[in-house]
Amino acid sequence: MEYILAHADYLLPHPDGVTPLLTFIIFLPLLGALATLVIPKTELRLMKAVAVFCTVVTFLLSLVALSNFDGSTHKMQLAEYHSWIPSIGVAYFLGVDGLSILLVLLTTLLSILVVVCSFNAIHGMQKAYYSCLLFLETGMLGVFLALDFFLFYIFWEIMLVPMYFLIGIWGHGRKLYSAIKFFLYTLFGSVFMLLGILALYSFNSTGDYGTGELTFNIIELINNVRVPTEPIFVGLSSQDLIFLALFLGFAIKVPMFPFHTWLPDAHTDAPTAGSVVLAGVLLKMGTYGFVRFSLPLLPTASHNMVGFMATLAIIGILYGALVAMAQRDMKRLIAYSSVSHMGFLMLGIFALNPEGVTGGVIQMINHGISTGALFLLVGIIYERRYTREIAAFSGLATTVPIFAVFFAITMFSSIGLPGLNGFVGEFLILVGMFKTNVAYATLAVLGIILGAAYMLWLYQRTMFGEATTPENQTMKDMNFREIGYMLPLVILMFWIGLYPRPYLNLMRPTVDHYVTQMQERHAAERYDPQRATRQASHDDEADADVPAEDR
Amino acid sequence: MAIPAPPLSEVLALWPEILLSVAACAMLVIDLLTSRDRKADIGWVCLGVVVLALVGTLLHPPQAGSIFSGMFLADGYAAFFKVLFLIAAALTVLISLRYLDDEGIQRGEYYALLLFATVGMMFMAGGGDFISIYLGLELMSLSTYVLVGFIRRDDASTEGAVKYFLMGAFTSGILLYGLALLYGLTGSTNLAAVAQGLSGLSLDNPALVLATILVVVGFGFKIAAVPFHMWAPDTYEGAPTSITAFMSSAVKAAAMAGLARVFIVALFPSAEIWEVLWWILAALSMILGNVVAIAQTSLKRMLAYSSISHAGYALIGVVAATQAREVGLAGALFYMFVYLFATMGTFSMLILLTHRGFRSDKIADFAGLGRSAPLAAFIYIIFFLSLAGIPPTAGFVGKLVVFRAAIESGYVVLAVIGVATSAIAAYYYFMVIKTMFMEEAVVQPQLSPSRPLAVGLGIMVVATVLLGLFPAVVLNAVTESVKLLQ
Amino acid sequence: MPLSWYLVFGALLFMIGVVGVLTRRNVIIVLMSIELMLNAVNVTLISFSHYLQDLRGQIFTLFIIAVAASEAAIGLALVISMYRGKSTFNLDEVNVLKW
Amino acid sequence: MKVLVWLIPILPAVAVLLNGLLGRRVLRDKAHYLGVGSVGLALLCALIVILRVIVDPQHPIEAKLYPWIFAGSFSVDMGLMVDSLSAVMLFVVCGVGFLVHVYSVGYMHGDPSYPRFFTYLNLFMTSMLVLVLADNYLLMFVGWEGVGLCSYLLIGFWYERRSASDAGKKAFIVNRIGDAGFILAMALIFWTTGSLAYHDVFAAAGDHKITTGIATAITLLLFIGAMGKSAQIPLYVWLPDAMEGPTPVSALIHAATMVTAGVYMVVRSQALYLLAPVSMDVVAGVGAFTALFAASIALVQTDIKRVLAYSTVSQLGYMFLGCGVGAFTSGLFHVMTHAFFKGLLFLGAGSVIHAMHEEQDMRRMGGLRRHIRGTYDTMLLATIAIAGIPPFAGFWSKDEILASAIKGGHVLWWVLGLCAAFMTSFYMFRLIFMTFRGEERFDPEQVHPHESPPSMLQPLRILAVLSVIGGVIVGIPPENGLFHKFVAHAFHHHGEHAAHTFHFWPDVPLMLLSTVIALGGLYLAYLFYIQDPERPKRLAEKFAFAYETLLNKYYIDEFYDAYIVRPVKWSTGALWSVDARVVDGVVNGFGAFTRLYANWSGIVDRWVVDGAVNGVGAVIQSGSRAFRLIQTGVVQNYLLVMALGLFVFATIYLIVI
Amino acid sequence: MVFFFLLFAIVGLASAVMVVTRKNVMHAALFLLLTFACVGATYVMLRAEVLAAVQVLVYAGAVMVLFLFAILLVNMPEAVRLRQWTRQSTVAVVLAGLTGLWLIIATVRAFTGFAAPPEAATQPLGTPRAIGEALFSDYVLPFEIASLILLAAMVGAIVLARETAREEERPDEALTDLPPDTQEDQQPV
Repeated sequence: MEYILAHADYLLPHPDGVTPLLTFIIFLPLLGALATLVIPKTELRLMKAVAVFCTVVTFLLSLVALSNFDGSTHKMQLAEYHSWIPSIGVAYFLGVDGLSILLVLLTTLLSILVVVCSFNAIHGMQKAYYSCLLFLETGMLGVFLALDFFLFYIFWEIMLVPMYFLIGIWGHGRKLYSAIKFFLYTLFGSVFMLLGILALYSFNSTGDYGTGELTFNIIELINNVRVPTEPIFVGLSSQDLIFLALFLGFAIKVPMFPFHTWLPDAHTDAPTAGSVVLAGVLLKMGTYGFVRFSLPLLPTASHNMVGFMATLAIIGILYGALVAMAQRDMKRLIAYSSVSHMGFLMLGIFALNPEGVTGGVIQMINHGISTGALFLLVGIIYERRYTREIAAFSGLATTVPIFAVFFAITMFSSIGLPGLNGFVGEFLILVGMFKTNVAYATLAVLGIILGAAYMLWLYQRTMFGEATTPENQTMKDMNFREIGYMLPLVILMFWIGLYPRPYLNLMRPTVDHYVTQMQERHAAERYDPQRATRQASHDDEADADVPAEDR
Repeated sequence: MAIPAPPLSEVLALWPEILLSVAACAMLVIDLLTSRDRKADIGWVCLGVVVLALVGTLLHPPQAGSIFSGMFLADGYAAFFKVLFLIAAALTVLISLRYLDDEGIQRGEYYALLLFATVGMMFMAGGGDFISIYLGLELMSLSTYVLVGFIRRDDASTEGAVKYFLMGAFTSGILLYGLALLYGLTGSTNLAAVAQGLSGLSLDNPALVLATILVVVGFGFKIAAVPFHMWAPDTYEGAPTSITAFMSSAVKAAAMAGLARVFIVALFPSAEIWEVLWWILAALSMILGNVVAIAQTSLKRMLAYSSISHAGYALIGVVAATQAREVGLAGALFYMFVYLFATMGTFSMLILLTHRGFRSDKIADFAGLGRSAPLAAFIYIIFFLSLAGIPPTAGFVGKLVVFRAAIESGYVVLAVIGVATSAIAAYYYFMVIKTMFMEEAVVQPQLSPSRPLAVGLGIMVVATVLLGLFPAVVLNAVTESVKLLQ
Repeated sequence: MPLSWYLVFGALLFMIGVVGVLTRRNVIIVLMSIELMLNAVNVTLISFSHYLQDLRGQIFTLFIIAVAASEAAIGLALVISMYRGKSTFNLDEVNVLKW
Repeated sequence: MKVLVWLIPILPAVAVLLNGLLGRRVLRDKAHYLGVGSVGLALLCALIVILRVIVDPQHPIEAKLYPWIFAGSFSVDMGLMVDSLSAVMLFVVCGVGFLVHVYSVGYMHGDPSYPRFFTYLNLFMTSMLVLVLADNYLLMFVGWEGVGLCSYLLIGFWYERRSASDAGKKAFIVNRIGDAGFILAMALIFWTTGSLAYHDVFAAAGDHKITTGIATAITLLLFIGAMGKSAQIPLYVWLPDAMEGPTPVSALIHAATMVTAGVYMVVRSQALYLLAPVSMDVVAGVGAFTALFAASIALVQTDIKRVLAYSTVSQLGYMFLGCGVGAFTSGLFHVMTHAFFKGLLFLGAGSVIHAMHEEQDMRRMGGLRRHIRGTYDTMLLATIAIAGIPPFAGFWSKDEILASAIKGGHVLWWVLGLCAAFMTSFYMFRLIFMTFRGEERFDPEQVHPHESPPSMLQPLRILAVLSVIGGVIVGIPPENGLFHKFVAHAFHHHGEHAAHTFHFWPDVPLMLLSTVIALGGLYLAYLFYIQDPERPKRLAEKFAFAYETLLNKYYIDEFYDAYIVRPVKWSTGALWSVDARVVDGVVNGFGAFTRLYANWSGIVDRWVVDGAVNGVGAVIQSGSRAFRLIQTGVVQNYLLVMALGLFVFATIYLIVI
Repeated sequence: MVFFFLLFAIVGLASAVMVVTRKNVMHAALFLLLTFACVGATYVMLRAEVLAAVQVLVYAGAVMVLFLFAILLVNMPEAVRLRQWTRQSTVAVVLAGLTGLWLIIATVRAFTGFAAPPEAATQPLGTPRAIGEALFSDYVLPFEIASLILLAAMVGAIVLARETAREEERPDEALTDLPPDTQEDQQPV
């Protein structure tokens, strides 16, 4: 506790100082997972009850966290600090700020919906299934709440195993291939991210670039590490190299253009719950990583890389949209659409101004809601017809009107119709990007048009026209349970669309703080050759220890 | 004039070694008295002695500095490795009690030789002089040659032993030649004296270069680093699984201890020469070890290749030690400690599946294990996670510490190779997990769980997870022990 | 008598031992060649000890001889158990464990 | 008063919710009470608000609710504003909207998804009202896309018909292209003036904070948005297809309100346009050219609704011409008058189709004057109005535009305008004569046309009255009549650009000229369709080529399809194969085991795709198999490798030293 | 001095070559004996008398006897006609030769200046007293380890080579019909 009091400048003291609320939030699902493992195989109902109970309680806890979250400061709140491995500077350090509070809420909400939606979708080894889901939730929450690189990396990797099993065992189609492909892509990325983290860690431990003492504490690193920016390797400075290492880890997760090939396979072959969680939350970790780590820690590199990242993002937007049009399978189409949306999101983040980044962050929530809802809906159809081929459906609007309405609303939210949540994020991103580079913004706007095209085409081919085949005519409409877990998402869509104020208020101080800090740091440490040579000559006359303020 | 007997304090400092040697002899005697079917009791006695020694060393590790006129250095470093060897020996005994009955080789000599090997290792780790290190090495090797060939009626075991013996003898010849040259150059065999002698020599003295290479080859064989690794897969596959577990963990750790002692203390002045050699060996081991493991059908051979790659990861620590001494060595030591539990665990799981008449080591034999024995499969996952270096387990912390050392000392390329190959490693570990969980059982794997094996497995699983979550204690111990190394 | 002559003698002996190990199929001959190699090391050590006026070399050789003897013992025991199993002495027929 | 302003859009929204949720089961055929009722109430509130604005035009009513979106320096509030400009639009939207609602009660009677129709219609009303009443560009954009959505839903109302859903999709996508331009404009506006609220933007424009270059860019982008919404030349293709929707929809959306949104936006951003003369010319040019182009197509169309659709496009061209030459207010005036008579024409056409049992082709009509007298009378009045024959409404607004065109020195556009006017009166009277005059070209026993019920006729009569007297009351004297003075208030505080000081008399020759042209068109139509019905056929044969191109709408649709839609579809297919083969191949690992997992989905395809797909994986697999075979099992080979290792190391070092 | 050294060196090397090349194992064993003797002689010249004695006793005596026992015990065919050289022999010879060359060059270049001090030939170095004293004062630990090694070797040799009269500790016959998994492993993959 003394650590928190000692570092009041970036940590808000815990309201009642005692209850480790964040630890409860993270580890309650883990308890649930272990509990389900203990329940005998035959007690299906009890198992489902435990799973739902855990997720609901976790959601309530996150609401409690929201209630005593003070939206006015950028400081970390509800912080918990216990030193863990002092010799290498690792601490069990949790905290939440404007950026992560919303993502935590999104995760807990989606987890409830995911558990409820897979009641009669999953038939084999249900015990292992629910424990995997709950285990996954712990991993996700941990990533968003960890403020220590070591802890962050542990939660980042913990998620891989349950997701591998979710796709591998309960998936369909080429599930084995997709499972191992997902696992290896993410692992390969995260392993290089580890290198980046270690590089930062070692830069911080050498006196002249950072505090000199060993620590994995993210906030400490953000405030103190000054990675040198002189080019050392084929024109790239060490800061750029570290940026590329972290980029590899996050870009594969986002996924950005060249690394996206795992997404369609994983989404298509995962069970409904898997795809919802995958699209709803797992993709956000990549972008969360960029905003939380790459921008503040490596400001100059982020500035140098804007061109590179924006081009990749735009390719992602246009490529994702175009390929989505050519899809025959619904889930694969939605998967490619989220490649396009995530490209949009990255564009927002790399606009490197408050508007763009806020747009990016709010878009994370929106994409989680709309794509999560889309996958849930496809799951509903899949439960009835066991096929996702678009050609197999037509004229559903007459047979299942309620479903058609839900599908329409979700679709319009995902293509960013004003009045719904998608628009808020998309517009802010475009405004933000417009300031940084007009050409990129104009290209991105094309993405909106293509987005409308493939989505409407999908809607038309499945919903409109005559209900020709008997199955299409006799399909049952959504039952109460399904409406139950779709309604919260639709309500959120309208809420964020019409009255996004509470959400924007939550993230405003944090985003502004990060962006302004980044811009100041970039201005201070930007490497310009003349200054460097002057600096060098300056060094020769004076002795070596010139005050290294502008190094 | 009477030759002064070594002071009592020095002798007492060696109490673990003495205890184990006496116990080994005692066991040979007991072996005479026990009847055929009660041979297992000898195992329990051996276990008791080892545990006693372990507890004793943990409570007050012998810190007597350099004793027996420099022949033995009873410092933190030796104490740390003593603990490691005793843990490995205890676990090996635990897992082999029931296994020996299954294989029909339940004989007292097995435990005696095991103790002899452990004593040999302790001398290797603690040796302060080429002679004592070499003798420790030979004691360990000889006992291990016999243990490998213990299942006399099974040709594979004999063949493995013969191969191991021939390679071992040949390499000890090479190592000796190197040590001889070093003696010629520096005029002494004591590590500190050699280091002092070498600092006077110029680095391009051909004999020094050749001596270093010979010593590198000697130790390279012992830790099965590529290209001196070719014996490992055959010997690991042929040897009885409990001995394979012992070899892949304890013997390799001992070799690493001797290697670190020789190179970091004695040959430190000529670091430029052997730094590149070990760099190449580490890189090759990581790459080849992991790549060839993919194509293996037998699990034992696959684990052999994986242990070769883990030797590579530990070597990164040694290479890093040339620049950042404490961090590098601590990384290597910690990695060996952490890796011990994971590799022993995987081999003891193999023992779990061998029972009378069915010796499973084909990966296909594990199909459907996920459904038939979920707990065993779950334990397997934990061990594989640790071997692959995925967070919640100890393997991750090991890899983290080693990679940190590499980056801190500037060997970024080595770290990148390490990182990439550990991704490949994750692939073939997960192919096994895939067979276990996602394929139908072709032959129904029956388990032969025995209480000691269960206890052993329990310890290893708990250790892997605990070390993953709370490695602080061991990390501090390691950094302390490395600091004292002059 | 310059030291290097003895060293050359030792080196040649070593090389003959290595050739013996690598080329001969009969395991007994291989064992003998290994003894040769160890002898070569002893010669080198003793010549160093002579020129350095220092006993360490000789003591080391003493221990090496002891080890060589025990090694020979174990080696022959292995050979016998190999012979009993495979009834052959040729090392290239002993390759059940491969790939 | 603020509550009242907010009430206007919320009332239809409430109706949308209720109809949507309860419509299918509870209300079924009583949905219209809710639908029409809510719009009626909204009309009442609107009238009160309009009166308040008329009384004191200087101070627009501001009704800010809450800060909507804000990030960094960007912040936009959810606020409504009613000044004289939006009052006019409010009147048009609510007025015509209410009448269309009443009309559609009769028209849609008996349709199975009756409540759904009213839900969509009310949703449209809400969005349109939000668009008109918004006090900043972003909220207007919300309404803008909202109406785009409703037009998609309403055009594709009878979604069983593939052509309807295609038309709906086409409308939405084309709108979306326009909206893309709008978004970029908004971004540019924000970064130059720091806010999106009209008040701040126009204040900044007023004191010349915006350079002409940026102003041109903004205005052009805004105009792209307007083109998409108001169906100007490149982006008009969706409007003719939108006729697939029910007729009241066409009347409300594709005649009176939605399509005029573009004009409203241009008029609203008058201050910006005045800063950019280049874009003024562009607007005028596009407007004039569209007017002529669309009118020429309308000449030969046979489907009654298509003719009206093209006529709407042409009239919109007029409005933009008006704005382009600086006569924003007269453009707006034309919007109002056009709303009345075009709304009436569409509704009339609706009752004609209703009478002819869904028959839309004019060639199979004729002589309906005797059967549906009421519809005929009202449509005749509207036709006279649209043709621009004084003293009807159409004349005043159209003449003002033409007058200010010639006065502003844009002779070319004036000439185009006149030709378009001539064609307009020709095709309108052609429509009237073909449907109502001449002999009956339908066989009586199947089709016996009957007059529509009063609920449909009443709105027609009201609209007829408005289109007759609408122009005169507020239009005289031209350029500074009641209407002009009222609307001018909306722009006074930006330093009104005194474009044209008008005086009545010198314009008389212009007025006479346009009247003559209108009558000429009437007479020509009379010659062709009353006097000698064969004449059009002979003319058609003589100018066969011209006739064909006009009939096929200059093959624009085919052109778009060939050069835009099809290549996009082709590229998606190509990209998908690239994605599956190249990108996956280079990046992906572990190919070998995929061959083992070829599953039900086409083994060859899967094998081919994945065989190539995992290049890197295959390399590693084969590498690992090769190295595995080195392990021969013979111990001496191992010893040799070891010796080789030793030798290699030795040589490296000894050579190096 | 030089003459004696050259004599023993050449004879030693020649017999070593013979050991490696003879087809008949007995001849090889005898030549090995001769090599040991020559090496012992060189020890004497290097003032390592005790070592010479130990060499002759241990190597020539014990180790050779072991080899002879082994050869006789398993009645190795005398002059066996089948191929005595491994396939890789040519490569091995070349490789070993080159490495040997490197060794010689390195040692010669490194230790050229080491002429023996003139009076050194006289002082006794390897006297039994000196060795005994060193062995039990400084090197007492290695001595103990060596004793352990010998013990372990003895135990190991017995365990491996003992003729198990009783076959009982071969478990029930189930083992013999081991599933032929080892054969299956042999087909080339």
